[in-house]
Amino acid sequence: MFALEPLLETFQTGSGFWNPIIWVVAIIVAFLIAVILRGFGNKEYKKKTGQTQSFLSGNPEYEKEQMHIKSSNIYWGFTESLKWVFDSLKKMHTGNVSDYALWFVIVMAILFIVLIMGENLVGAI
Amino acid sequence: MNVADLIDLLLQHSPALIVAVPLLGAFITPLISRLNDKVRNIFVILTLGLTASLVFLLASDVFTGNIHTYIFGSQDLALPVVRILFEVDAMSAFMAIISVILSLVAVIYSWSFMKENTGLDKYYTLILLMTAGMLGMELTGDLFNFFVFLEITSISSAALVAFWTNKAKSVEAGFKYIVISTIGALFILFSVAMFYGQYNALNMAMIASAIQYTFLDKIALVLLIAALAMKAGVVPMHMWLPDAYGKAPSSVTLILVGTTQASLYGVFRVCFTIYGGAINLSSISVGWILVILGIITMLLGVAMAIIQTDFKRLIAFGAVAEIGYMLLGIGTGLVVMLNPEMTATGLAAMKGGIFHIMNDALDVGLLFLVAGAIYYATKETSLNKLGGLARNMKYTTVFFIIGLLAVSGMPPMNGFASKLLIYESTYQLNPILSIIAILSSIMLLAVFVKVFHSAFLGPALPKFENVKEVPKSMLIAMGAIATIIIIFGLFPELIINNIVEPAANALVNYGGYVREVIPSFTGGV
Amino acid sequence: MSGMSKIVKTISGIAFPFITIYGLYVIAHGHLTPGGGFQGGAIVASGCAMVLVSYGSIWIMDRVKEKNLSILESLGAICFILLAILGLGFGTVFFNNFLVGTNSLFGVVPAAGSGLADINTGGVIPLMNFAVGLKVIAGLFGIVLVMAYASRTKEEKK
Amino acid sequence: MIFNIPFIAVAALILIGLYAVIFKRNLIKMVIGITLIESGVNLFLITLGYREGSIAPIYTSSPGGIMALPVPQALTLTSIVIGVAVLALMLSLVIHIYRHYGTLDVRKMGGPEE
Amino acid sequence: MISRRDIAAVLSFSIVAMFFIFGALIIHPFGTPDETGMDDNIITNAQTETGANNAVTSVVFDYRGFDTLGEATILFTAVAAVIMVFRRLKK
Repeated sequence: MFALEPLLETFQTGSGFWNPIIWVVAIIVAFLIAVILRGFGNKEYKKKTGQTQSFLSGNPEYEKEQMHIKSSNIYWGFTESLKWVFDSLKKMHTGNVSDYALWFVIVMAILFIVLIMGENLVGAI
Repeated sequence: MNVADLIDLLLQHSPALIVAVPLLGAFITPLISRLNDKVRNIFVILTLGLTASLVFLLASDVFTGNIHTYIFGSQDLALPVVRILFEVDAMSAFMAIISVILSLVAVIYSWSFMKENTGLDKYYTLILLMTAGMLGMELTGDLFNFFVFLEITSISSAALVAFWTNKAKSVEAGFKYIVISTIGALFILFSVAMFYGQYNALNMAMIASAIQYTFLDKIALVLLIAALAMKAGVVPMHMWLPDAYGKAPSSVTLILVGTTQASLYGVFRVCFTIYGGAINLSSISVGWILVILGIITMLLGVAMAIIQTDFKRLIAFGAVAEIGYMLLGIGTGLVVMLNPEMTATGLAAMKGGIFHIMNDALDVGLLFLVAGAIYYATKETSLNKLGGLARNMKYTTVFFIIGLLAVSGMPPMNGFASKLLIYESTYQLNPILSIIAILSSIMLLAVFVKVFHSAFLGPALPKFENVKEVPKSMLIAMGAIATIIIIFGLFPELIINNIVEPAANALVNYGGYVREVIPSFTGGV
Repeated sequence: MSGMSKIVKTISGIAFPFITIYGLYVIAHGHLTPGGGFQGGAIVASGCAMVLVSYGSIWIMDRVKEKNLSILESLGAICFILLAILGLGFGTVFFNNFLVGTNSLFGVVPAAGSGLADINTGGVIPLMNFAVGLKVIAGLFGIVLVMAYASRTKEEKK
Repeated sequence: MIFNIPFIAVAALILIGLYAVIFKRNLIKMVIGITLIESGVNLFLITLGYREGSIAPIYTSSPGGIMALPVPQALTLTSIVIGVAVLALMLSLVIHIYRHYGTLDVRKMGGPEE
Repeated sequence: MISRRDIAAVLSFSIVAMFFIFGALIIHPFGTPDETGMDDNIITNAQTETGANNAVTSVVFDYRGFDTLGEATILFTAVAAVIMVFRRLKK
């Protein structure tokens, strides 16, 4: 079961293949290239000079809480443009147990109709 | 008696012992915990370790293709089956492996995570009972016994969700969970009684051999699918899931993932095995129902995850989205089951769905453990208040990156292999399905990148200056799952050939399942 | 809740032994007559609940700790599962009724068809009845006691 | 069919329980609804086990004759005990919810997460 | 006033009710079960196999003894859960 060949075997997915080993090798190569490129610019970088401070076009630096982007601000445009979707979704999630049970009954009713009436209709046709 | 005979004896009795050992451990735990806390923890870990070794012993034999049956109370199997029967095929063994791994990791994790709390003896007792319930649900071949173990799992997990009783939200979540799961379990019992009234049998194989897909059978099918899907957190019956996952202690949430998937296993077992006799009547419609439920589950889970600000609640919606992939894969397999020229596609879809069950358990579990570690270190769960933790918690950050890549199906993690199988097979069924699946996977990546940025990156916040790395046991637990994830990701072919494919074949081949109990049965492919 | 009047206490004290005896009878004859471990245990537990209601949860909690009750219950459960595992040991499989046929304790096989009751039959069933009875008595009484003690009013707390 | 009155009673019990769970706002009433569903299921099990003019399946000085089916009675016993356990847990959680929120109204409870 | 929730609830509820009542009507007539093979087997063999005169007890503790173990476990679980829920939160 734990022979070496299956480890190196290529993973055939019916219409394609996928071999993570090759992928990992490519990642490592890319990482090495990045390190080399970084090494070129590294000698101009001097510690404890103005280079290390953050430069907000001359303005004084804010304190840390304001510098940090809150999670609710990320993808703000996305959520804002699709506001109607998310609002309806939020309205769907009332933290109310009887609503949860009601959803169960609704799904049961839909399944009844689809599975029983639908199949009987199909059989009739 | 030499070792080989002992191994054979253990193998023969392992289906019963796998459930009996955690139960006995749970009964002994209150007595042990009188002595000492450390002794109790070691005892619980040893019990689960013994269970895990038994599961692996059984699985190593089952994955070679033969089905184990265990009759309680007598040696020979007399027809009609009056006794309770355990029937373990590759699918059951696959699910049992997932459950036992999750429980073991959760117990190791909670050594440090729950140290400050009181009532820990009851906590460990309930965790052992939860494990026994999950394993019983997955190994049993008797429908009423399935209901009993479902109730054991529901009660113990509801109590554990409400473990922090000083928080109103967690008590409320526990109440919601127990109400929902009790309603579901009662409807399951109702449908079991319908089977009993028609065929006078409670054994799955007996029912599968006798089923005629009458009107009452259709009602029972609807009740079973709806109730088990609600227990599995399928949209739109998923709403208890974020509450329960978000409010429970993280170690409990890890096992809750396992219980959810045990219910999902129930759905598949019902659709494939019990209604296997009526498969040519029900296959297409039931398969499409599963596929559409899966699509809705994916989209809504991801869409809700985007706007969450609570760490664990966000991951819980991610878990909801992950459940959709399993339903999509296995539903596709059910749709194309009777279509002879799409057999390869169906098998690929089933493989993807089943492999994704294990991947989802590992990935989402790792993320929940990381969330628990952050809560342990900072006592903070709102993402808006977190930030810059990568400076203080290096290992946790690495584990979160691994889980983030894996859960969003990025290569070379394990989530990619299963999702690739699902994409390709569903593309051959209907391109729109696979497009939606890829889209929601991309959105899942976006969601967790947002979490990563807002929790770990950013400037060092002054209130988190003296945050330290979490204790060793939590790191060990997270590291174990991360290692499994990387191994599965690097060698997917090994896992799929040795574990996933037997499970898929066992799920499809219901005739073999029935013939194990009723040798004269002539049916099934 | 606090205790009730003197009359109720006396009457419940008188009635409690009879209820207990009846419950134990139901447990012991579970394999012959209607009833069994659960039913008899429920009867005894209801008797205990009557005493709890009449004397008040605080009075009971001073004498019976719920920790001891849970220990008792675990003992009952351990006995039950050990009987099942003994079936694996003596007999052949889990839950095997290994005492039937051996004319030892409870090992007699009764004559088929309608007949008179013989307490010495049933194999492990009477033993399991006792184990489950112990478990149910401790369990139900523990549940009732804990819930009653938790829902006591403010002025009783001190 | 008028002979199926017990089965119709089963359906009615389950539906009344579902109604209580969905439309009632008091937590205690929801718990009562769940126990109603459960008793309906138990009644269904017991009803399935009845045979025309049968006696209890106990041989101890039995008058003889056909016996009722024993298995549904055993299943009902199990499901009754399960119901007791679930009821105990639900009621203790209700007690805690009342301590936290000071009300038993579902809509006045925590409400949706944001 | 009638909210959308009430309309959906009443609709789905009535559909479910319709199916349940119809199922209750077409199930086998009360008192005459279709199949009784398993139970007849138990009734005939209970005394000789389990040695108990009470067939129900022989089912509970012998034929389906594992269910009884699960049932006892559920009671144990409930006791543990109730005691844990009402535990003292301070060390």
